[in-house]
Amino acid sequence: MNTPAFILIAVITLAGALAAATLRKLIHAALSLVIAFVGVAASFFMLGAEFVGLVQVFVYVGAVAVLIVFTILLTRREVTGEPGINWGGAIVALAVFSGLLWAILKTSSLAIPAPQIEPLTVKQVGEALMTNYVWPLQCVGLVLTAALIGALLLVMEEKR
Amino acid sequence: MNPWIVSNLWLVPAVPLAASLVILSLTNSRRNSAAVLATFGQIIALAVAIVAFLSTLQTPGFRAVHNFTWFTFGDQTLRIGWVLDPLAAAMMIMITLVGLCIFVFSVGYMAGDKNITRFFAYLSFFSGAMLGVVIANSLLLLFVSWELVGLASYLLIGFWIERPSAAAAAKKAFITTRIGDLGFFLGMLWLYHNSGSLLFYDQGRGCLEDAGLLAIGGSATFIALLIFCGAMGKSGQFPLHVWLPDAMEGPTPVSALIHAATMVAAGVFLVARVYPLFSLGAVNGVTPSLTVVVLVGVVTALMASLIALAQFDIKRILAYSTVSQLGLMMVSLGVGGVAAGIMHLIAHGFFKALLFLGAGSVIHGLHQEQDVRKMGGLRWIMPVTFLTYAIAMLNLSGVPFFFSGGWTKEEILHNTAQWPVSPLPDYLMLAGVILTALYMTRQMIYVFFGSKRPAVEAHESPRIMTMPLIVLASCSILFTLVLTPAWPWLHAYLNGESARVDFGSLIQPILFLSFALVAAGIGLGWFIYRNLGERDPLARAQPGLFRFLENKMWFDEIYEETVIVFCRILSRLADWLDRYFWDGLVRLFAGLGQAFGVLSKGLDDHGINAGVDETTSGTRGIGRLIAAAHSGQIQTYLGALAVGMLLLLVLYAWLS
Amino acid sequence: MAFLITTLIAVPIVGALMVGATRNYARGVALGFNLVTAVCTFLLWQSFDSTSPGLQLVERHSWIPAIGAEYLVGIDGLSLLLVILTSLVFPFALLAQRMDRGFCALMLIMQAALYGTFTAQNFVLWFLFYEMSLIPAFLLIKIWGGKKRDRAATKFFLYTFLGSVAMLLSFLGIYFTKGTFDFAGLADLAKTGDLLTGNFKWLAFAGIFLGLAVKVPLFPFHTWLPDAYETAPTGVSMVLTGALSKMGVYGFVRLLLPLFPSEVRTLGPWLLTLAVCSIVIAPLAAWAQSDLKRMVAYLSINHLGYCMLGLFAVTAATVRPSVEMQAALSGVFMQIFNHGITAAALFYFVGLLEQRRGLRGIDDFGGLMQRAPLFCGWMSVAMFSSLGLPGLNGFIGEFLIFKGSFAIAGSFTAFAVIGLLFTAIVFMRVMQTLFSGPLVRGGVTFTDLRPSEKWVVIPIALLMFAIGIAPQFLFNIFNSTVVEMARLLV
Amino acid sequence: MTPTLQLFLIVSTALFSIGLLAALSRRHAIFILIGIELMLAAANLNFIAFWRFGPQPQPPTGVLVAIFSIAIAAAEAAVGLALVIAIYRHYRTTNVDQLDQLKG
Repeated sequence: MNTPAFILIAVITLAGALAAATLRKLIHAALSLVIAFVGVAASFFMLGAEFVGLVQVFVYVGAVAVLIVFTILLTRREVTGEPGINWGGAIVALAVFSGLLWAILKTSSLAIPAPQIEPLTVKQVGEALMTNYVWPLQCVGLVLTAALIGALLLVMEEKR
Repeated sequence: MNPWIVSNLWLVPAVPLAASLVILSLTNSRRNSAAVLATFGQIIALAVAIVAFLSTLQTPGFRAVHNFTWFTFGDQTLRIGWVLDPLAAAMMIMITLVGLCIFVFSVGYMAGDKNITRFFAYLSFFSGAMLGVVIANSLLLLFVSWELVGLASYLLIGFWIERPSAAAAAKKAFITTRIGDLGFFLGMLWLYHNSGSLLFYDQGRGCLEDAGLLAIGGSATFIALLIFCGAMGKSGQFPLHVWLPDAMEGPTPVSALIHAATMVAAGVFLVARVYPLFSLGAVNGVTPSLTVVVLVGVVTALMASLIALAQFDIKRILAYSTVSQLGLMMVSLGVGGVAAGIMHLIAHGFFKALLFLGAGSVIHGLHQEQDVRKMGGLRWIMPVTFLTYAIAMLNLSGVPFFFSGGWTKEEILHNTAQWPVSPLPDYLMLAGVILTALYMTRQMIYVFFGSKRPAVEAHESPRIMTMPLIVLASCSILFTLVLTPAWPWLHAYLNGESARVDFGSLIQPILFLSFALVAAGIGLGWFIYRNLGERDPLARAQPGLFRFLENKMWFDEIYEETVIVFCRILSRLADWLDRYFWDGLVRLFAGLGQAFGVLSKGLDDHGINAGVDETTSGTRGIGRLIAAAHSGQIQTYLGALAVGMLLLLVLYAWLS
Repeated sequence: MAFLITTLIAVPIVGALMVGATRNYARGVALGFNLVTAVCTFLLWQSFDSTSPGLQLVERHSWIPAIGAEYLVGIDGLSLLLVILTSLVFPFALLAQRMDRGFCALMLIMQAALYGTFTAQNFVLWFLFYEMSLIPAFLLIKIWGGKKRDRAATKFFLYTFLGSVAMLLSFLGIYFTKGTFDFAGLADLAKTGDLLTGNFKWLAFAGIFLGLAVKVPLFPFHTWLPDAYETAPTGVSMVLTGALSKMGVYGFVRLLLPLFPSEVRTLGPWLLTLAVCSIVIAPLAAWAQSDLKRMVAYLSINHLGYCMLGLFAVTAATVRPSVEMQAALSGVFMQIFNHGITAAALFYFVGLLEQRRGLRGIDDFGGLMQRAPLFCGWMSVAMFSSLGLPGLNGFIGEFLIFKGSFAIAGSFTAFAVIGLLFTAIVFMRVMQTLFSGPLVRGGVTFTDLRPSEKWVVIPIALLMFAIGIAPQFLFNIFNSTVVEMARLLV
Repeated sequence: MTPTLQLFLIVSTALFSIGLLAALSRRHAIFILIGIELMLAAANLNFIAFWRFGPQPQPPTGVLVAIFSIAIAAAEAAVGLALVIAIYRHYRTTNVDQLDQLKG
């Protein structure tokens, strides 16, 4: 973990996120979102959670972003010009940000450097998933299945 | 031990008060019964007052009190009571006697008025309240009566209610005196706090007795000055004198009774009554509070006599003369001559009432004409009025020998000359003597001498009006008997000593000095005003100065432009703040809640609508906010969630 | 006499049902029930032992044990005083105008709520009644009000309701920490200093303070009041100012001062400043009004400001001699009662003016003295009473408040005295414009007091004189309560 | 000098707020979804960071929660986007302002 890399990743992530949130065109926003997600994945790598980083890249960049792009394409006849951003939302977001920031900065116990750790292997993750977390894993599987079926049902053409 | 009269002294104010209530319940048509009832009440009050007076003669320095509990709050009691001592007795006699004369005079003067029952009710009410002031043995009771006197004055100044000027003058009088009364009220609270009692005399525990004064200690100066504020308001002392000349809008008997003889002197009486507070800790007879009294008195006396020189309304001249005489009395009290001040008060009560009644007679005879420039040559047409008026004028000017005013004024000057702080008040008062003689001569010449001016049918007043004049004139001359240094009975009586006959002390240097000054004043007046032209001689000689004085030194205008405008601005500001600022602030708080409402465009529109419609925005904004919160719009819910989270965060941070 | 208080609360509710069922004579029926409450009040007064300081005629029944809510009613001197005031104001308010049965029924419900508020000794019960008075008031303004009634009613409701919510939350917080709703129990806890701790204590204080300050109202939470009083029908204005505003002051005496003495002391100068602002700014604002009803409304704020001054002075200072505390408390209680009848009378007179001309701007009248001397005379009595003229009732309360608070908080009191002057100026202006001068155009038809109106006016005015001259009969009601409170607050 | 926990938290807070901004101020349904995804990512970042900076050694709970969260987010995205398409078919719009009725 070195600082320049962190700064670079942070800047990329936040810039991507900001672009995703504020750009006018949906398609541009979707692409920026990909950049932000890649940044987040990089952070995960940096923090030593390589597996999660990979999952992030696969799931988000590979699947969710593609889904979004598809949806945009499917609904692109929508031509309503998006009128800027709403300042009320911006104020609330800023307020939340400053509130949380204040809480973080006030808590002095957070200013700690990272301890040395054993690298987390995929094997360890897999063992944990199959032992302690086996029930959650099953549930998530169920949820994913249900979501899949549900999404299919939703997007099926309505019968006339 | 106490004579019967002490515990029943309440009869003196109660009888006129009761008469007033009875008269109030009469219909307008019972005119004669009203007058008779009022006069009868006054006669009974006079009789009781005389009985009381006689019982004070038993011993020198007689003082008897009757105290009782007014009410109990918590486990404390509030006691009030009345006192019979030379001061109270002398004042009672003066008030009832002058009052009686004026009541009788009013029967003639007010004969044509359709509201005469109301008039007598008010007048009786005033008399009762005023008597309450003088017999009070508790500052609280005194304050109560004091305010009632103010109320009576308000009602009587505004008696001719359909005249806007009368209503305005009444309002001015009430508010101006109330400004002073605020000081009085605070002084009373302070006194109560420090001494624990508002009774003047209470077997050693009263606030004017040794134990009470000891408890008051260093704050006595402030208390005395605050109480003096009340006296300033009532007695028309600078800078609260502006209401008194305007009070001449009332019927003339009212001016005579209230705004010359009795009520305006209540301030002087008040200072005399609580004199131990003023003189507490005196070194050589001087305290800071007494010095203030002297200063205020000197300024008032000189200012008022100067203004009197340039007035043309017969009653206003007298009003300013009253102000100046009250200033003189204040000076007397301030330099330590309490007895002299009270003596002058009583003498002034007689002759000033006489002057006003005389003026009333003139006004009556000239069909409500009050401008001295339209009078003249009345000495043959109204001989009784003229003679009594002349007697009163000599009294006021301070001619000694036969006129009580001369002796009392001479005694005041004597006291002032001995004031150790500065000789200046003495010199200024001597100048005041000349000025007094001057403006009275001017008035006499305008009204009674010279040739008869344009066509006003004049006639002498009826017997019922001239009789009181004669009685008062005799009083003011006979009163001399107890005033002279040869037998200073009244002085001794008030001071609680016994008087000795000593003709040798009749001859005093200051007597000649003041006589010379009076003569100079009258002579000067005769010289200046003997040939009245189109314009006043002073106006011809010094037009600028005359305009300054004629406009009453622009006090009204200055107050109007400063104090009153300031208050009005404050009031507008308060109203504006209320309508827009505080309400706006509330709306702002509502708006903070609305911050998340701005999230959606629909709410934006509501907000703008509310903003446009100024009158409805404050509340309907909130209402719409609540309605909009249930719009079914997901973002609103989300925003609410975020704000709520934030609030929780703040709460957590604050509580931890 | 065991169920006297419950009877008192129940009678107006039964009355409201009966009024709702009648087709005609609604006002007559309502007045009849007021006669019954008057008798109940009188009996209450008779069976009240004025020498004992504690709660009397207590009725206690289990109600909702799960949350510690009991049906607990009882009276001490203060409660009795306010019950008497309520019984006095309501019949006069009903007599002030002719209204249909809905109006009368709502008035009766409000009356019951007030009786309940003034006698309940358990927070849940008290709060129930407290809120119960709010809804009829809202409806009465909203349905029978004048111009801008919607806005005024909504404002009134939102203000007082938000205040109530804040107060309720605070009390729930207290309950969850301490597990009791009993006034006396809470006061005992506060006395030993372990009611609440830390910032939470301040939060609870702020909530209760807000709720009560809005109700009184205390500057700057008063902006709902002129609107509400202005637009409400005469009778409702009379009740709002005569009885409802007393709920706030009562709450201060009963809840805030006993429960949070140290907080009030810490904030003392600020609270006193608010009170002084009420006293000084309200009559200034009244001066600028041209609508008579609005003007009287502002003066109401001023008069309640005196109460607040006395109460805050009693708790605020560090050195508080018992004499002065008793004076201030007695003064506050007197002022509560006096303001109740005086302000109600003033609203009544303004209502008469409005009935006669359909207008109530100050410039719409003039020279009334020539046409209606009786009207002007009795109205002057009410005005002089309001400006604190000695000999009338207003003076007694104000004198005692000023006496007590001057000794404790001298500079604030000295400043507050200016309020007396401004009040006088306002009333002088009213009298000058209304009564004197030439008769205004269209004033010829102005009639003097009718006999039925005299029956309202003269008893009230005589009561003012009676209290002003011989106030002992009122002091007797609450003297021992005052002694006890002063002892507890030291 | 290496980055501390605080810095990571700040980044994740910023990310969260940006997500919130998108979710609150954009009117298009897909933007709202994007915002929600961003917020979820911020939450994941927090989990990982706390795991990494927490006392060691410890079971990889933070990592696992993040994995579950990603899985559920994927499901949520799928359903959400399907909804968007369905709604679009029905109303011919994806503007949430105009979607305020519970019944079709």
